[in-house]
Amino acid sequence: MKTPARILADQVNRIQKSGRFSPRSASLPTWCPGCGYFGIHQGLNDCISRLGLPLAEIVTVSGIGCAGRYPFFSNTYGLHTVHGRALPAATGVKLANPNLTVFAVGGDGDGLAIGGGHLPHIARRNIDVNYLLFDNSIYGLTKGQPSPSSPIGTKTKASPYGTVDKPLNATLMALSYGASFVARLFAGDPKGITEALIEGVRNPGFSFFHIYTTCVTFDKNFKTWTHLKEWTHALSQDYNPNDLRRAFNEVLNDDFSLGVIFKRDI
Amino acid sequence: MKTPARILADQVNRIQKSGRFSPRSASLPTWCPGCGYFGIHQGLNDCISRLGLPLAEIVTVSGIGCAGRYPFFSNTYGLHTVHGRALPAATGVKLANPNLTVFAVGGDGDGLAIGGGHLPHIARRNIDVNYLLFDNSIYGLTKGQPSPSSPIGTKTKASPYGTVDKPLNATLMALSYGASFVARLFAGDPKGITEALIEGVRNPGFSFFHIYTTCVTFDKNFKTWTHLKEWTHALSQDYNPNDLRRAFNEVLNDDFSLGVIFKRDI
Amino acid sequence: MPEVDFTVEVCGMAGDGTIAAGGLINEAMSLGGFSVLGFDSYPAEIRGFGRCVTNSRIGSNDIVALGEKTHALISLNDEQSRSRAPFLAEHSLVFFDSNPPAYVSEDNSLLSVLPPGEEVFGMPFGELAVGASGSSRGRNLTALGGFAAVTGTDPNLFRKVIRDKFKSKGEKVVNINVKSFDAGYQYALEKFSDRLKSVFPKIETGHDPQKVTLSGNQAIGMAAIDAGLKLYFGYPITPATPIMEYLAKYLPEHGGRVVQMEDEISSIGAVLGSFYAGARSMTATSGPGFALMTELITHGVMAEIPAVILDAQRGGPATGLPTKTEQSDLHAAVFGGPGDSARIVIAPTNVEECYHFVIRSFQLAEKYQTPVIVLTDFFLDNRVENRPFIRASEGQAASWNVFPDDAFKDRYQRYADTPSGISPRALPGMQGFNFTATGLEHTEKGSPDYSSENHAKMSEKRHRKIRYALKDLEKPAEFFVSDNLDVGVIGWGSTFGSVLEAVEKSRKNGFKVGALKITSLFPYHSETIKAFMAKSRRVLVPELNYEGQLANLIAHLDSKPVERLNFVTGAPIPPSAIQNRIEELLEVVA
Amino acid sequence: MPEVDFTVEVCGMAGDGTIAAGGLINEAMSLGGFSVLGFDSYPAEIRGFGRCVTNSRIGSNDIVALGEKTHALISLNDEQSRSRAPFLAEHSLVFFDSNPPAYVSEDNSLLSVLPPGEEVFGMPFGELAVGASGSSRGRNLTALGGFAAVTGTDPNLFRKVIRDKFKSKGEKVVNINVKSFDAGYQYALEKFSDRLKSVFPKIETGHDPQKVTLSGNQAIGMAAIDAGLKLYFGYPITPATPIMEYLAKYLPEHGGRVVQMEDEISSIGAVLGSFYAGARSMTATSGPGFALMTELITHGVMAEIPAVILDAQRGGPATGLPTKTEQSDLHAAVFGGPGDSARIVIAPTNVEECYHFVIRSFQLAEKYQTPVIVLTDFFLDNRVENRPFIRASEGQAASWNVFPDDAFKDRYQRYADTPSGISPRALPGMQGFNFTATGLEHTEKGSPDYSSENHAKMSEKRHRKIRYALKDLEKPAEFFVSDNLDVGVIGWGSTFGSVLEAVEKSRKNGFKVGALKITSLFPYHSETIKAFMAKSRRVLVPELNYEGQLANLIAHLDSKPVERLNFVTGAPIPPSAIQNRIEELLEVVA
Ligand SMILES: Cc1ncc(C[n+]2csc(CCOP(=O)(O)OP(=O)(O)O)c2C)c(N)n1
Ligand SMILES: Cc1ncc(C[n+]2csc(CCOP(=O)(O)OP(=O)(O)O)c2C)c(N)n1
Ligand code: SF4
Ligand code: SF4
Ligand SMILES: [Mg+2]
Ligand SMILES: [Mg+2]
Repeated sequence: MKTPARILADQVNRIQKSGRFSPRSASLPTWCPGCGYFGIHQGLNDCISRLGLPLAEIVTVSGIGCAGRYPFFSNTYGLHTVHGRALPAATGVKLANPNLTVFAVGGDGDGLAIGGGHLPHIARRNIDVNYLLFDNSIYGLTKGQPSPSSPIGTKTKASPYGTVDKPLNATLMALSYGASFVARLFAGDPKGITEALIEGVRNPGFSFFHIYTTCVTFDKNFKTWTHLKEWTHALSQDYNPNDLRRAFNEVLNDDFSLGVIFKRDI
Repeated sequence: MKTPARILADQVNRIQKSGRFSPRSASLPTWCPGCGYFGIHQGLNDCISRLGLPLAEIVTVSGIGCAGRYPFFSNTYGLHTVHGRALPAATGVKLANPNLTVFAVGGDGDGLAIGGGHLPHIARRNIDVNYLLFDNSIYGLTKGQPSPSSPIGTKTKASPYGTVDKPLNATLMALSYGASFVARLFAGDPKGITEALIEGVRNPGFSFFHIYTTCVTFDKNFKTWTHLKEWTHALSQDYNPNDLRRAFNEVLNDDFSLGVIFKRDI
Repeated sequence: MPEVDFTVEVCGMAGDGTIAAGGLINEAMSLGGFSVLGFDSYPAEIRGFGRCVTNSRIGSNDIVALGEKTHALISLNDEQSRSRAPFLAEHSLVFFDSNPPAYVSEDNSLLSVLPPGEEVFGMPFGELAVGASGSSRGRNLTALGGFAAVTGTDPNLFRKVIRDKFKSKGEKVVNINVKSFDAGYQYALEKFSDRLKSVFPKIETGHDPQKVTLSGNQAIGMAAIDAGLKLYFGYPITPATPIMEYLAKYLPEHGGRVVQMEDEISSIGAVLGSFYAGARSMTATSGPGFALMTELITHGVMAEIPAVILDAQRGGPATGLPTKTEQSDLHAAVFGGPGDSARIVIAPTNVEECYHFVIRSFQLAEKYQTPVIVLTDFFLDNRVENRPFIRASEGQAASWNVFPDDAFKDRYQRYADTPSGISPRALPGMQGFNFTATGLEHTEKGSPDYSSENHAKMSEKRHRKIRYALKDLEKPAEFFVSDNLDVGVIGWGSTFGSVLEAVEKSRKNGFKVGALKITSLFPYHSETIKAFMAKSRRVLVPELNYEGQLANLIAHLDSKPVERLNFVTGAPIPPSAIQNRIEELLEVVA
Repeated sequence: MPEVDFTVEVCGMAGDGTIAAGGLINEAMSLGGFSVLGFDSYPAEIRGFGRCVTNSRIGSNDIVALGEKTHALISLNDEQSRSRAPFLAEHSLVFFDSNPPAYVSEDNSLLSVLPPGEEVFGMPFGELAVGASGSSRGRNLTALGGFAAVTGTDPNLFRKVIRDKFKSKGEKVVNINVKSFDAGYQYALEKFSDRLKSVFPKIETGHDPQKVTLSGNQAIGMAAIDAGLKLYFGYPITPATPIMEYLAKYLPEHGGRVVQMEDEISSIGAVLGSFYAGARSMTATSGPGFALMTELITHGVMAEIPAVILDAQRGGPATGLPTKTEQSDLHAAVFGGPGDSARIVIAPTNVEECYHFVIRSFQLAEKYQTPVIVLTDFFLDNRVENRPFIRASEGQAASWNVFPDDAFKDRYQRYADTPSGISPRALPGMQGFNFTATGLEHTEKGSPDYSSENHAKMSEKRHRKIRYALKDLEKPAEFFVSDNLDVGVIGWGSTFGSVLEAVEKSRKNGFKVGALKITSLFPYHSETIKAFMAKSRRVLVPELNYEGQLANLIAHLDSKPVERLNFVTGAPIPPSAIQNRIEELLEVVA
């Protein structure tokens, strides 16, 4: 029988075999087997390995949520703060010791609902924090309620007749806040994540990574692996991420093009 | 001698003479003589008079700030809540009794800093609240600190060497949140405010009014009457507010065009 | 008929149907006429690794606390069930899957950790289910069949509750599930024919139709609906989420609406806005969310706007222990927030009170125009009781709003300083009563005024009002109280059941012990509490927190030092722990 | 030399230069060798309508409380000054503008409300200023000139402090201002030659160079700088804003930075982040902002991250009375937030303590790895004192960080359960000590763990640490304490000065009265407090709040009921009110 434990073991095995293992903590991620977060984990770990950053000089800051558990699955220093407050804490960490590389990670509830008031400000202050928004359009840890990015009609226990509110577009929001680096990515493409992260870490200011991902346990309809794979695609070859107006147009015209959407000229 | 009290009395006199007095409370606004808020007051009062709304069926909700004092200067029902929470309270009021016309008013600190996390959500829920953001780019009530919309280099007691953070653009933010009605206005043009308000009140959803205004006491450099008068101008004649992409372009290209920027087709 | 007091646990992984099996036991036993108190726990939050445990205590008399020792354990996953072994009573019955879906090594087997003397019953749960239904999903039901057979429970009780549970899914599903149960039942009858017991005698009176099996969360949701709730604003948080989910499902058909807000601050903001505009509304949260609400709660105090806030406590501080129970938000509920901001705080002690207190909270909020905080905790929210339960009539849930007299039109003083401190409150829409509610200090009329005289006067008015509210707040209830107690035990919230059971047992041992139940935590009935303390040679306050938060509140009422018994285990206090402490104190007294 | 105890008020509208004039009086008198305690208040927040009042109490002995009766009133605006008339002592000196810039009707004149017997001095403030400087802006200085002449103050004291004040604006400005002062001085010397007094004798010893005239806010800012503050995160709020403004000006030159955040939640979030990463940082706020911080404060408690939070209290609840003083956040400071979240709370009682306590708060936060809350209030923040004041040396402000031993590299337990409860703390960047700080309950290693044993153990560890901190927390200080007191008065915060003065005066009346100053509010030295209460036949706790928040905290320590004296006037408690209450209690005792 293919038990959950078996599936998970396979998954971990695969990651281990990839050979870039060091930034992973010894304890296994407690995410559900098949969760998109494993892909982000791999993408970020590979970024760290490839940049050769010393683990003791990295701080991974998070709020609360399945995504928020990330620091426990990483061998960097970690700061698992309260729900929604990863960005203020990350601001403090970075300003206190600018030598540290700071990653902030969190879910869409953490970052767009309770913590939604902080994003405009870290962006306008252009604090050199790399923020990975794990956007699965659901509240995973609290067992499946709609999030600010859930599409209209999302049915959950908390919305048995379907949601009625328009979803928020995190990429568009980050652009409108004047973020200096904005990328849109997909958990099913860890390589793409690694590439964009490497570029973003080098951006000497706030870098925002809007990562589409899936909650295999609580979302069987919308952001499924199947859908996301079908919907997402790379930005066109001639795309120029230095042009803010073009970035806005791209995001207004296409919800699923992936890559570095905007990068302020320095 | 032209004492502050005199200047104020003149100002009040002028408003009184305008003949549309009823929505004004008997007690004089305690704003500084010359404050831009008098113009907004006139604009909103005229809107109420012209729409013939019964004062007892209007609720004016605010947070804290000079702008937040608004409800005391109005004869409608008023709810003067805490700093930054006008929008959640207004949501409660409107859903509790949909017959009421609800205005939310507040400053740029109230709405973009401490309360900045609520704007995306009232917009996406499209609650039928009319929100007037009094954007003077300064914290008035607390005696002059920079606000999230202060331009780089703003010098105040709290920023004696000038601010370094990029200002936020509230109109752009409201658009990116999917607000169904967005107008940009100027306190020096109460007529324009009245016109836009009348249109916005009729919009059966969330309507956002980004109003440029001046703090004569704490901002002698940036959003002064002189500058605002010089900088602001009407949207071009052929402007079509039903086109979201055009709205974004307008706002990205011009910070000071006034009028209804966007209006979702119903 | 022998007295029954039997505790059964089901333990498995998430996905094993553990919670469902426990629920069916509760329902079946309730139908059989027994008293039941059930409680589920799920330690891990992230799925895929979760151990689920249900605990059902079944008795012929009233059950007020959770069972401490388990008399039967149904293991759906042996690796997980090992953790339950220490809680087994002597000679308990252990049911396990003799052919489990996942291989469990010898070292990790359940049997290897069982104390000697337990009676074990191995059954091929999965195979039996496959045989009955074609799928192993009914493993939990075959296990129940085994349990019913061995314990001598009337199988029709189970068949009925299984049918009820699956009714909505159609006859086919119902039959498959009953068949799975029967397969287990038959198997066990035959296989264990020489070891069958008769644990659950048929109770002659049978099922009391007024007995409803209900969790605290369900009772709270029902109460809100029966109170005519118009708006629920909330943000998901364990263990309060089920209230939102219950209301999301049932409130719309009663004309109300659930709005999931962006955070707890906006939730309480919207609740205040709705009450201001005249609609009953509420929010429920847990400690971390409650902390975020305190600024606006004090706004309700100052602007005199009603609000109902339920704090479903969990382990703290901070994010703490989200799925564990604790009574450690009392300090915050009574004292959190800036300024002299007295508000009303009440705490039910059982499921029935959850229902009645929530209804009352709307009325108190309306009459006293102030936030009312209802404190529950995970153990109370998530526990199931089957007590006779009468829903409130419309009259009993009627509005307690106090509206201004028409005579005051156009000269209305929103914050009129009356003898009770209650000022009639107008609602938007009422012509001629327009006013502005404010969190600034204000005159009777409502204008900001920071003068010394005014602040002194209005502070007095607000506190007078809260003191006055005492007359509408339930008095502490005395149990077994006589003029001279050797030990008086004071309990509150979910813990009171354990207090009561401990006191009863101590009395059976011949000791002069009494109990006081405090449900009104602020303001509180100091005279009654004082009198009880005075009557008791020793006063004991058992609580599920470290700091002794109720003890801190009332310690000054008597000159004797209060004895504290604090548990910070994340689990209900076992009655025996209280009983032991009582009897230790008695030795000292003696 | 006769004893001097003289109070002078300046009152005007915003824009009249009221606060500046009051400040010059404080400086001049300090230079003259007197003790000074000054306090400004500005009731209205919105400009253009604000009444400003400064109160300076000037004495030859130490001054610890504000003056109650005004001996001289300098009115820059008669309409505003009318409100000060009730506070005038008999035969006080009243200076007013005989030709005011705005017409004041007879009904609104100051003179019409003066009690009989006051000595009035009408001077054309504005005209004199125009004559001296060409502009009426120097009105406040001509008024000071009149005051100096009539009270017989050495004019050079004023000339010197005026010069110092305007020094940075160039010689021309300095001269114009000195001229305005002189114009008033000369005018009064001549005009009132028959009524000149000699209120302020020359003090032989003259000015003590160690005496610094400093406000609470300045002392706090200086302390933060002397402690090597690296980051200040804050959000404007009255009355805490001046701390941010002070640091914004001076911190950069010491290598630090002020970041105005988007709210109070992000401010405390960033403070925790910086301390986690090893930098001293702080935030200051008032009640409403403090309430918003409580969730994250308990995160500091749970994750054991240092933080320094200053709560500059104002009138509450909610937005309350932003420019009024109150001591009503004690409940929230000690008890706010979810869970058993004991933290350190300290409260200075005067300007000097503001300085030393803020420095100490960084050290306590570092050593005990927990948020430290410093409670001040508007009266303390904004009061000016001129006491001998020695800044802390670098050593005195040294880090109290406790780092792990290199031996623990690679097997580091961030939350090791040591006897003191203090676990050595690693900082990011230290190789081999990587850990994750979390607000979930966790093992010694830092992994989430909700088991009963672990939560019990770690709760005990955290509380043990806080109890242990007592040894580094200042003990309550006794004043005039003997074995048998008739009344023992307990004071805290800005109110303690009034307590001390009242006790001294009562003792002069021959009564056996003593005082206890509590500066460590949590944890507190219960044995010392208990002993003091035991020694006192009656215990009195005067506080600037309605609920008796300190009294609530300590009432259980003694079997006698605590007498409470609560003021909710938004203004400091007058010493005489405390003295009266003491003497009333004495009658009962006698
Ligand atoms: C103040 C507060 N409110 C609510 C919660 C409960 N809570 C924990 S995680 C979470 C949301 C999880 O969703 P998301 O942020 O999208 O993360 P995911 O689990 O999907 O990764 C919520 C509401 C909390 N811990 N604290
Ligand atoms: C929780 C909280 N934090 C801070 C304050 C102090 N405060 C009052 S108004 C205000 C900002 C005022 O600026 P703005 O919102 O732009 O309004 P304006 O005065 O310019 O109209 C602040 C910070 C408060 N009242 N409550
Ligand atoms: S619940 Fe969803 S988001 Fe959370 S770990 Fe499981 S699959 Fe991932
Ligand atoms: S301080 Fe500024 S914003 Fe406030 S009333 Fe005066 S001019 Fe207007
Ligand atoms: Mg999510
Ligand atoms: Mg402003």
